[in-house]
Amino acid sequence: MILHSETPWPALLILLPLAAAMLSFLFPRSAKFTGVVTAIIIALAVVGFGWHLQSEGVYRHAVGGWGAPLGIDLYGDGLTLLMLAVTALVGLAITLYSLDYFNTEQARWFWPLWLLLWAALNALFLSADIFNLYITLELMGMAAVALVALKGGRDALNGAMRYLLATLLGSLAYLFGVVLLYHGYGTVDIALLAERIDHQPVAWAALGLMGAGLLLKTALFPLHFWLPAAHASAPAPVSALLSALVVKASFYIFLRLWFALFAPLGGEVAWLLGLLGALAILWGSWQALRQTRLKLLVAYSTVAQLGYLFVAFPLAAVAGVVLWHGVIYLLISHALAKAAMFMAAGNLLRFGGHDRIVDLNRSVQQLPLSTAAFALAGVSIMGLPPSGGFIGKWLLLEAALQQGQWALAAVMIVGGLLAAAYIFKVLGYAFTPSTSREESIPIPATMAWAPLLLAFASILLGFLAPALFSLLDIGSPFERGAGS
Amino acid sequence: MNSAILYALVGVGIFSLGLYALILHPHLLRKILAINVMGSGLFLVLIALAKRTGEPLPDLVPQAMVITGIVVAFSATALALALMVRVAKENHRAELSDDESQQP
Amino acid sequence: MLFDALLGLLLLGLAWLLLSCRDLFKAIVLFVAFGLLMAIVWVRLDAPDVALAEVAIGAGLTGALLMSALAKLPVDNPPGRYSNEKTHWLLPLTLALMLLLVASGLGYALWSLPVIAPGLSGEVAANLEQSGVSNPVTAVLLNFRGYDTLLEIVVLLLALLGVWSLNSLDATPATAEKPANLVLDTLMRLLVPLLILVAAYLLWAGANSPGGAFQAGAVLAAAGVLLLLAGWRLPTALAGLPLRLALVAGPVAFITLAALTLLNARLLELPVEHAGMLILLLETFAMFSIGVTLAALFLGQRPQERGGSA
Amino acid sequence: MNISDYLSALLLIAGGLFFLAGTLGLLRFPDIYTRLHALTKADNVGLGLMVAGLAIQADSWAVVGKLLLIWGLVLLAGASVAYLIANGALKRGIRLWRR
Repeated sequence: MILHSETPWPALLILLPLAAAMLSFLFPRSAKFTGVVTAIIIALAVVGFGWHLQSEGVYRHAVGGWGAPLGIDLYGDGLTLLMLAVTALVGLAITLYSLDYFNTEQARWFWPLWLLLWAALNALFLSADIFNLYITLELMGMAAVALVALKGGRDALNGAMRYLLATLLGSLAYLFGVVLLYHGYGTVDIALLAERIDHQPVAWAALGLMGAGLLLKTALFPLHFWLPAAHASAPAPVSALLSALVVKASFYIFLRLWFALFAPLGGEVAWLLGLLGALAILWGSWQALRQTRLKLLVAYSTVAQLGYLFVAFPLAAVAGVVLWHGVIYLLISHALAKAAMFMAAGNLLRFGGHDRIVDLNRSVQQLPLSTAAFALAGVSIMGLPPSGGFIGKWLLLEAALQQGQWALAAVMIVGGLLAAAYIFKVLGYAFTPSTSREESIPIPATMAWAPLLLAFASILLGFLAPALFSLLDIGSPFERGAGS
Repeated sequence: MNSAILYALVGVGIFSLGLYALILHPHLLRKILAINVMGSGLFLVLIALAKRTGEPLPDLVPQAMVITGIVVAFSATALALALMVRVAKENHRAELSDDESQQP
Repeated sequence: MLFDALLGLLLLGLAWLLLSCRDLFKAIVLFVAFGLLMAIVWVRLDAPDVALAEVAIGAGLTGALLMSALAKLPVDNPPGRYSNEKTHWLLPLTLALMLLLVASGLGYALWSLPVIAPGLSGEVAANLEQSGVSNPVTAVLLNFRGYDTLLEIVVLLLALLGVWSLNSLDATPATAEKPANLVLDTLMRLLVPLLILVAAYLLWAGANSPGGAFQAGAVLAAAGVLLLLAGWRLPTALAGLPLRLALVAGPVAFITLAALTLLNARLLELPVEHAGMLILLLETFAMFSIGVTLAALFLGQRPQERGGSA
Repeated sequence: MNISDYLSALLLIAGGLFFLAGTLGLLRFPDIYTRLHALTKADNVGLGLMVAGLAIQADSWAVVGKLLLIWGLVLLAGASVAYLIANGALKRGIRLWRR
């Protein structure tokens, strides 16, 4: 395979988890081994792909040799690479965390489902074809639903059902947009569509439908109704990957389509997105503060943090590329921090047998690593320096202040304060000295360390800004939409 | 008005009827039926408009897409039905429970 | 044109009926009728491949799944529990008006499309020679957009994984064996070989006329469903690894081919001179796996394995 | 239009009438057994007539063979399913209709 000058890293990133999923389904006993090996090879392949991008520039691969518009193209730039890298990192942590999390029967299904979800994510990030994206969306959504339901019990099953209905509806709306674009412009390739799209009614209708579908999947307020139940009731590693990766994947598609197709259409739409984002920040943070259960708190925090991603849209017309770098930064650091938080919460829940916030008082003495992971991730979620979350939020806030958008700036600051409140609420209880000493379940080392490492990474991200920004400049998708 | 646009409009109508039922009906089986009906309407739009080639033979790429779509819709339906049966056992009725209270 | 208009109205009427009638059993029957009517529409729109897929999968197997799911719902659940009992009349009205608005907007967008649009028909025709098959739909599915199809059969397998994982939570054992029935038994003996023959024919014909792996797989699954209904169960010795191998044969064949084409540095590029052969090979594996997967989805419960760890 | 066309048309219309009668029976007959009777018997004959009408128009014997195969399969399935439904109904204790 190395014989050729072009080593097909992206194809490997898709085929490998697929093949591993088949293997882990065929041979459940060696599924853990398959999972770990796959996670490591994927990490290496992402590095290889990054190397390729650095030296060769933007990646485009005509699957089957046909090329768009007849065939399907794979496409990769700096943004793709970052998404793949975050997925690889979070994926590795989730893989390690899950080694000891599930019982035998659950593990039998967890591994193939998780590896399929991983394949879907990688395929989604690499696709340049809106119909192909539909299939990856369905693959991702159905795998995610099945993983939520893995926990069993009333809450998880209800959450999974609601999630399934929402995600199917989102896919249908998205697919309707694909149909309209195909019949309007005769192709499903994003780059070709970008050349051909104009101000026809079909383009508007497609924007509305695809936007609604993808935002439903991204759980932008008020389309977030399915998220808290699903994310809070799922098994901990599944909650982590849902909040960290799955909602980001549909946002990624939205971002791609926005820049390639819809930015010239939607000046007012950008303001609508910004408004919904602001409402999401306030509503999500407030709800998080009100929760009495840890996992629900973390889930509502996701609703709020997703709002930040949308606040950028109305600011972009003036602020330009650097603002979008901030958004991507926020997205990545939230992925790392939120995955760490859910896994830490999973540890606390497993240890104490509950996740009632007021009764967390024994945890800090018994689970110092998990509590530390939660606190560190909290620093990034609150947006305190030197974390990755700080850089992202700072860039957003700076743009809002420069443009005199005081309302948006105020919302962001209030959101940060509320985030501080709900995270200190948890930490406050966690650091309360305990009086009772009951029997509790010990936590394996991998489960304790995986969230801590991710939380560290989300802090460390604050120091890597120049390197990551230069990566994003490889075939930057933001140039097109930024100035208009 | 030709038959392509006629069927496409019928497709939009079917899609909207499905969406109406999906939102309004609480019974999960009815919701799953509604999603399938919506899918059918969507496929109808996709294939009907492919007849506008100006030649006797229609554009065939949408047909391949619809076959893919039918298989995906079937897969989703199978998963949804299995989930529905489990939810119905938990809730003692085939509807989503309204309370969001999380039991440990 | 008049016939098309009538058919369209009938479709709309059926859709409304099946979504609003109180009896769910009736709704499912109407849904199957709706699917059959759709198949007629597909033929009217020159889409015989889609018609076959619709009848076999969209109406037939989905209908069977819906029926068996309805039978598993708790009995105390009133079958016709209807929506509007609790809700105020204002909500449906508002929703209906909003949807009417959305539908009109969509309709206007469609109306404004150009009357003539070749789509990709030119590209398909120009490259058909190189695809290895002469049925353009098969060429698109297995060659031009073969990557989509690879992901699609993985979606099907994923559905089965999901269903099995859900049912593994359930403690109740599979339904008891039905007593043998002479008529059903005879019917099965006559039909199953015939169905297998038809599946093989559909697969073979798919290269140059309507048909292909999905339609053939659905017919194969119909044979399986018939066997299951007649009380036949997979021998426990085959229910473990052999069954899993059968389920993944299609996806694995596809993935293997994709990996092999990577050696040539291009994903899923089929050499022109072998393309026909490779497609037939792929389709054979895919048909087999699709048939087994669909039948397994109908059964729902994972078959009992030897050693009892079901 | 020649003789064979007229014959086809006649057979097709006759077949259609049988279907109509069968459907009428399905809607109007009093119990499941009589409805089954109306449905299967009339539809099988109706389909037979239609197959005959179409076979006259067929280009080759292969097409005639396919048409006959369709009829045979429908006969087989119709007869078996009618029996199964009636049997099931009887086992569940659904009484026969008496005037």
